Amino acid sequence: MTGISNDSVWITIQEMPLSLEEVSEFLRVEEAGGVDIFLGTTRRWTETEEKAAGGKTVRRETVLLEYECYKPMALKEMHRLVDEAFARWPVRRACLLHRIGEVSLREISVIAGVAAPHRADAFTACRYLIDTLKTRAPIWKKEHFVDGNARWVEGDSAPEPFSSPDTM
Amino acid sequence: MTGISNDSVWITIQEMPLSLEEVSEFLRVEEAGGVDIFLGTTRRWTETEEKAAGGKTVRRETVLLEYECYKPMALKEMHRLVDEAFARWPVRRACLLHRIGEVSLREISVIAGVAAPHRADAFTACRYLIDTLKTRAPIWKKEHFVDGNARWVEGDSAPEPFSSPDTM
Amino acid sequence: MGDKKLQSVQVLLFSVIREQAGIDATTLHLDPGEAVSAGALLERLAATYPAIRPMLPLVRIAVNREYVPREHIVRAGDEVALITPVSGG
Amino acid sequence: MGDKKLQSVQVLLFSVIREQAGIDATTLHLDPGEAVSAGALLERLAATYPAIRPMLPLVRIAVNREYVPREHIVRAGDEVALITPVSGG
Repeated sequence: MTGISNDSVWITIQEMPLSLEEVSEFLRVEEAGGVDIFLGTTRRWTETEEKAAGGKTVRRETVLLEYECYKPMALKEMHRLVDEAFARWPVRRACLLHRIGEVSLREISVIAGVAAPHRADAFTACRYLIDTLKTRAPIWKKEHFVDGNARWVEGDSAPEPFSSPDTM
Repeated sequence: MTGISNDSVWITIQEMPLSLEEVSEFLRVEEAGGVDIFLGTTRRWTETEEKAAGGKTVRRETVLLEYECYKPMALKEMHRLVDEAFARWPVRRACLLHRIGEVSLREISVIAGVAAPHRADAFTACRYLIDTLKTRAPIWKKEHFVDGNARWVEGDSAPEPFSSPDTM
Repeated sequence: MGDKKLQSVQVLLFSVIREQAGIDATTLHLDPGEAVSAGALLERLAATYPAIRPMLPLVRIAVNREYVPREHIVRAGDEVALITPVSGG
Repeated sequence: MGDKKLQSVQVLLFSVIREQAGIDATTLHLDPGEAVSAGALLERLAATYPAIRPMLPLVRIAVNREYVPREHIVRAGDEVALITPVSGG
């Protein structure tokens, strides 16, 4: 897409568990000396300030996360984010993988990975991918709690006017 | 060491290849939602400005890197860096693994990994570990070039007075 | 008459707004030559599914898989999606 | 007499300075009760291994596996290491 050879980019949305080993194999190329990989995993405990509890901190126990997406658009946005990373930093390879469906405790919901000649760019571009994915890709997360309740996580993406691709 | 339970910290210097799969297994804990992992790998091409070539950029081809260390002190420093990360950020697990001896192209020489409840802390603490490792741990790298030449990489750590542990 | 299809707009709903509306997709019909803004289309949808109205201020609209402002004119054949604040990752 | 060991300082060399000196370790002897700074110890070493002298301004000194300033007093039994700029990672 938009000039990025498929050899350098790996993007997917899948129900199957994500494989870190394949990510490492993909990202470690001779042109790169620094590889940064971010994993999003299902956390058991969430602390929130509940208005109902008078602003007190409430600790809730999650049993699993459930992800839903608008797949064709999410893939399109993910490609765009990766294209932007390639345009901004000397990136040699990048991947952005998202799992959907049910993701249990400790399991991986998302992997963002960047290989660059030097480490500073790998960190910056990887951070960019995950931060922008979380505001722009049409993917939603529902938390299922141990008490049987569930709620859609309130994202913090602004409604509109929609930011240009260059907004961070 | 210094109050960090061994369950939360994994530090090693070894000649054997480093296993990303074990790192992932170690870092993914129920208390963490964000895991950042940095891999340092052997890059094939290095571009340097050579004075002998009138400041022109020269591209050298590496065939392997060779690492040497002052092992007991390097381990001590690595423990200290990880302790500092735990003291500064809400880190749940951290690892800092370094390979020594010969490391071929694409292979991993170092892994820094941090698991934190939220991603910003995982990125920041991981970056801290690798940045400070590179200035403080007594480990040295020799580049072996395709033309048979070799040179010790000039580190950029300042000589003295040695910075306090809190200097970044 | 293939016109029927050309005069319609497919609307997709996800996540919390999908659950509130009780549907994950619906079809809105346009009059021939009608120009409707994305924002006006949302209002029309809320008239049929009042439960989604409280969420509308938070919704971003995508037309043909691209975010658009509310003033964007929707045309027959477009795919419109209601994007509540995303929370992937 | 166990004094011999107590009166000596072990010095370790690594990387480029190890190659220049042609040794990876050596023992320096102190006079009984002698107080020598880490910096002075370096000078003494450079007198024996002149090839290392050009590197001394870049060397950090570690005593017993801790970085120390050059004024640090080295005692018999200490382990002293010459740390040229590190390049791990």
